Amino acid sequence: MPEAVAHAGRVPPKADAPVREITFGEAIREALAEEMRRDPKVVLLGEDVAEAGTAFKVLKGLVEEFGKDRVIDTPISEAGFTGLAVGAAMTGLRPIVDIMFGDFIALVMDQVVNQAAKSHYMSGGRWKVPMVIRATMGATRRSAAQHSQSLHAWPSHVPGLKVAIPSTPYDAKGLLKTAIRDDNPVVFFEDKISYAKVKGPVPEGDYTIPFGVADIKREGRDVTLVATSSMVQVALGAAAMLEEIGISAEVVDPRTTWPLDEKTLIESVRKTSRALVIDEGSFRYGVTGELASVIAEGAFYELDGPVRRLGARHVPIPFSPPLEDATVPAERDVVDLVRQMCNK
Amino acid sequence: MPEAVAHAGRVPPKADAPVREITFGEAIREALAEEMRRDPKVVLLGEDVAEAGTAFKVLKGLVEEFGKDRVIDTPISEAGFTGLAVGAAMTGLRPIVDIMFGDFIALVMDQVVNQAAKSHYMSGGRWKVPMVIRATMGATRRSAAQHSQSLHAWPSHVPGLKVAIPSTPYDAKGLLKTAIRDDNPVVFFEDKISYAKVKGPVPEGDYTIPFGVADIKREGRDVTLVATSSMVQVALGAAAMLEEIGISAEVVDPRTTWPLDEKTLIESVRKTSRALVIDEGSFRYGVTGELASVIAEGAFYELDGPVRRLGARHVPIPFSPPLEDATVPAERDVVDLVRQMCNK
Amino acid sequence: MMAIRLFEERVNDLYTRALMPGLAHLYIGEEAVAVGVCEALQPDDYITSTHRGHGHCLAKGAVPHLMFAELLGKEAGYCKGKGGSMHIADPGTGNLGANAIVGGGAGIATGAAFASKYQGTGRVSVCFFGEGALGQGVLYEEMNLAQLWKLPVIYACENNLYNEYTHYSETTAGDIMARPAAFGVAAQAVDGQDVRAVHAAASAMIDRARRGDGPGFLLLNTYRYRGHHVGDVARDYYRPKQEEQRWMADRDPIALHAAWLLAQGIADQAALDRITEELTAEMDAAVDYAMKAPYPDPGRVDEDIYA
Amino acid sequence: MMAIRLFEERVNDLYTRALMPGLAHLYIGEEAVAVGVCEALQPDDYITSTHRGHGHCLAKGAVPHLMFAELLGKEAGYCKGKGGSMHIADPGTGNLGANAIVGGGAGIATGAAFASKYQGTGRVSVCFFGEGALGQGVLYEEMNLAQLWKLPVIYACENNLYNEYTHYSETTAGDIMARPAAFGVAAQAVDGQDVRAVHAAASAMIDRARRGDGPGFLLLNTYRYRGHHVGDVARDYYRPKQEEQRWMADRDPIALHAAWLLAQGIADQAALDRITEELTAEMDAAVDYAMKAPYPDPGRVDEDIYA
Ligand SMILES: Cc1ncc(C[n+]2csc(CCOP(=O)(O)OP(=O)(O)O)c2C)c(N)n1
Ligand SMILES: Cc1ncc(C[n+]2csc(CCOP(=O)(O)OP(=O)(O)O)c2C)c(N)n1
Ligand SMILES: [Mg+2]
Ligand SMILES: [Mg+2]
Repeated sequence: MPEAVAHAGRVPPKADAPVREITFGEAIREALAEEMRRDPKVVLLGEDVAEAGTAFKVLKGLVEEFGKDRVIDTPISEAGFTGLAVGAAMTGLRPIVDIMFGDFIALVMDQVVNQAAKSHYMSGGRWKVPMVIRATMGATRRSAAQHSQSLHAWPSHVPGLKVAIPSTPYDAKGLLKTAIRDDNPVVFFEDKISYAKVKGPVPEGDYTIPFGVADIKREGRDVTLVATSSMVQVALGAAAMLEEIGISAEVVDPRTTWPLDEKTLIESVRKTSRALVIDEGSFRYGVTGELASVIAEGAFYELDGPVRRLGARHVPIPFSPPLEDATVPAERDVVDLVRQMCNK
Repeated sequence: MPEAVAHAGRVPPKADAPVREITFGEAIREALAEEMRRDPKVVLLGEDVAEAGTAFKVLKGLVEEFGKDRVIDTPISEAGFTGLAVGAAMTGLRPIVDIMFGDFIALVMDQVVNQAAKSHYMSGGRWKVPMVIRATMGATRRSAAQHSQSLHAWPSHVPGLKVAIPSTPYDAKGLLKTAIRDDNPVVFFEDKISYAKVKGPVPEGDYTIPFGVADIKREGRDVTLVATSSMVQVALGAAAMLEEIGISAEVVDPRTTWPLDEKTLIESVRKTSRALVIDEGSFRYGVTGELASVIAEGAFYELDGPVRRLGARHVPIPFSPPLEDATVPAERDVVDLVRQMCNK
Repeated sequence: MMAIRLFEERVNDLYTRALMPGLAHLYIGEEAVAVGVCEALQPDDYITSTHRGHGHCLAKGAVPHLMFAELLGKEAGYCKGKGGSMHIADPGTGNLGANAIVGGGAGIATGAAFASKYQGTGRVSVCFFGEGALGQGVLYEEMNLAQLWKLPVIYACENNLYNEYTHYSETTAGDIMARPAAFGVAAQAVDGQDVRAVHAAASAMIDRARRGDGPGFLLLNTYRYRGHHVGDVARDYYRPKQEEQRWMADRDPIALHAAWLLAQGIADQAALDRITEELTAEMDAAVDYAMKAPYPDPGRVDEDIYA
Repeated sequence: MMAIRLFEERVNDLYTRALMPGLAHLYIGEEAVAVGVCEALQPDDYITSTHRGHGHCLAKGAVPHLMFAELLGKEAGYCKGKGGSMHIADPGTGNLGANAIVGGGAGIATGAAFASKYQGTGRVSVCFFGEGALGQGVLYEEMNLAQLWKLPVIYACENNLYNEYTHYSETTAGDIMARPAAFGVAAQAVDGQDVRAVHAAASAMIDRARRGDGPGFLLLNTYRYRGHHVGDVARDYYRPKQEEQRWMADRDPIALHAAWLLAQGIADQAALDRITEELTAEMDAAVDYAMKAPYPDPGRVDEDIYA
């Protein structure tokens, strides 16, 4: 488990509001609070979201400001309240549902995939479903196999959904605002470890980050590390270590898996000629396969070697610390693999 | 919609039992009947599986032979009866559940992914869950967005599950028997169109096909078409058309997405130097991404050009025939893309 | 009711003549349910419908020519041909959508009621579903939420005795009426073949919901005359012909209502015949319109994925 | 009961001293439920348990040193360290597994009852769950199946008043007892702090189920003394301290049972003290064993994925 607080993110120069260092969790809360102030149609539904402020305390304070009519404790009925949110979204609200552990999206796939994602298309564009499904992701909390999954590959596979997967406080705030204002169902994944452990500069007040725009978190020449969510910190850490042995790594964060900014990914790899894709989801048939394929196809003639991938080991996440630590890619794994890719 | 019956599949020479031509649906039924005769622990659960023999009539006759205690009509409770099957599997039975339309696996992901897939691992290997989840897949039946999805990428992403996706009657029978005898949860996808429209040679009596062994459905020199399920027929049709213009296509069917026979895929592409992956699932973050990545990595230095992919268009499946026909890869699409890949 | 009957007969005809793609689930025999309930609703109230949805959609105000166009996959249809029979949806008539997932409307209808209460619009929503949907756990999750939050939603359970090819007694333990009651939801059973009885019960429940007194559950006992879908013709193995004949002879909602109208002197036979004639002409024209309407251009496939 | 109490106190201690990874949900205060029910079961009967599962596992026969080893992620644990606190499972004691998905045991327990009936083994299974699981629709799907097929399964609902940090009255409409009844499932409410009452009610229902008369539902009214999990220490915002104190002072299952034993002359204080002493020694030894036990080799991570 990462002990130190990672300092992550840059604010683009154009931002003119005062900038503070806040945590990933605070950035989420701030985005929610600002959007709720801005638009009375925004409501929050989930288990223990009100006084408790969720199991992760991320929503602390919202019920005090917005009241129990807008920050609503639900029964433990993930499918029930998510389905309810679909109907509420169709009829004028902008509901945000809180899926406490991302593992529980398995309980709402029917509502999200068969209902929310398809209503607009099936109605020939006549109904809209502007809702956000916030779900956590990420392991290394010793929470074992049913509370540690990163299942963002599933909704990314489904036409009609958008999927955001921020890695820094700055991105979290800007992307969450975009998600809330989007007229489509958006699944928004938040890494649990990042809530308290990742800190970074975030402007006060309003700004949004468009979906489908990757962010180059670090520029480099020799290899492109395409990383998502928690793995961006890992990639940045590895990049610093690689620097010391003379390998200059570029770190690119797609920020949304759908829409996907193929262009930025491909251009980076055209420049560096090597690519490693790192994602915390289970390794097989997940996010790394899509991103690696997009790159391998788009930068084929510039590639010096095959696009490589790192994901969570293809096992259910074990409880025991030494076992769990062997499942999620760490800086060391990235460094070793990149050295091999660069013959260094 | 394919009008003609496709004749598909070869029987390996070693088979010594009499061989008949039967349909894909008949092969499924035969596998179930033989396994139920062989092992009284095998029971079938699902909606309208008994007298009605399922919506697709695939199970017709089973209840007459095995009785209502073993061929069991359930309420419309996909999560309920799938969850029940998990417990029954742990305590001595080999249940097979029938998910009428593959779209409904969205309703059972929690039971399959959070329970069935993880029980063995979480218990340190002490409990086993020998069950089969049979689900249909495939579009082009004018069934619209909630009855046409091919969601096999989801379980393929999940450690602890095995996933079979047969394309011919021969494979269907042999793989289903393997699935039923496997001590792990297996998700088994059956293409609805193939039930009646794909016919092929199948030996009478017992044989099994091991998981994780790809089958070369057609040998060729210039390009490898990696195809799954319904797309194998499309690939074979395209290969015949390509032959006429002097392109020799090899068609490789992985048969199971997990375990995956990486070796056969990679070796084929090392030989042909070009690869196109074709799968009926939605294009993005699906099966094609994984297979293409495996090939691009394993055959990188032999590839003449990027590995290409064809999947269902990234849209909810529309009802209207001309629209639906534009969503699923057809022979023409394969031929056009391969010609481009071969500069012919 | 007559409009729905005539509509469905034409659907059957189109399908049998291989002019209609896909499948269709006919509502013939159940007309009094949709009509009795929807007549008790305001135009801007909401409904969610099912795979057997034509009757609900028409009763809520859909026009036949746009429905036929949708059923035939034409650009002019309610959903530009993208939805088809199982997905008719129309904001103009408060139709949140037919739904091909059994129980799929439960969340949506409950959510529309939530939005109505939150926004103070006074709208009620009705969730139509077959008794087969009693097997879907999400229905209980929704009833619990609706009762906790006193949402203006009516759960309209159409018990036509069969879940596809299985009698509901083989799939439904206990007493149906006790299920909503267990969640505190007010429940009433009604003869679903008696349109006036349905209307009276629905009106009372809808008024109550609109007043803020919470959700209701209507158990509407009815029967489908035809197969589960248009292709289900040999039905003997799951239900006796006599059962079908008995319902058609003794419990036909249209015949019962016509008899009542005549007995009360509200209409004479000539008036009824005239209505039938007019509706027949309307339906034939609607079919004609839909048959002639063009298919969408294949390029449209990529539109409407995202708003 | 005392064994569970002492076990849980040690869990709390290990956690507070940062010696235990992850989280733990303590069963302190609810001991009579697990003990009363499990004492009515045969060794080869089945249970499914929950995130708050230590009590169920111990009551069904698990031994403390292997449990502590599992809680600490050690190779010697029941699940080789792969499961942890929320996933203790043990075929040897009929424990189908604790489960970190609320309601996650419902299908499994019902399925074990199905297999028991199918194979004629006569085994009963008990599905333990918190009242929060009443929010999960799958529970109703399972009760419906169990009653339809007369399966020998008991749904044991532990109502400790809170779903995490939310009072159950905010999440549960209607009357809990009416829910199983709606599916035809025999239901009984019991004082969950009175181990003899729990045992009597459970015995009757288990016998009935074993005879083939179908499933049962026990509502066990109880209270957790501690936080939702070991880290939940500042609880004032969701429940008053006095409430906790009242339950501990007046309704402690161990104190009540001890008083009864003394009053009946079945045991004297010295005997009770001796038991406590012995159990304390056993628990301390078990912790000691587990603390000294080695972690699994990281290479083991890839084992046990497939059978
Ligand atoms: C979740 C789900 N499971 C199964 C089906 C397949 N199916 C379609 S209609 C039907 C029967 C529905 O019965 P009921 O709810 O009584 O409606 P009816 O057809 O009688 O109007 C089934 C099982 C489905 N569409 N959705
Ligand atoms: C499906 C699911 N949703 C949410 C959670 C998170 N969660 C864990 S315990 C809990 C509360 C459970 O309350 P209850 O069932 O009453 O059990 P108790 O903790 O009171 O014993 C919640 C919401 C979960 N584990 N599973
Ligand atoms: Mg019905
Ligand atoms: Mg509780």
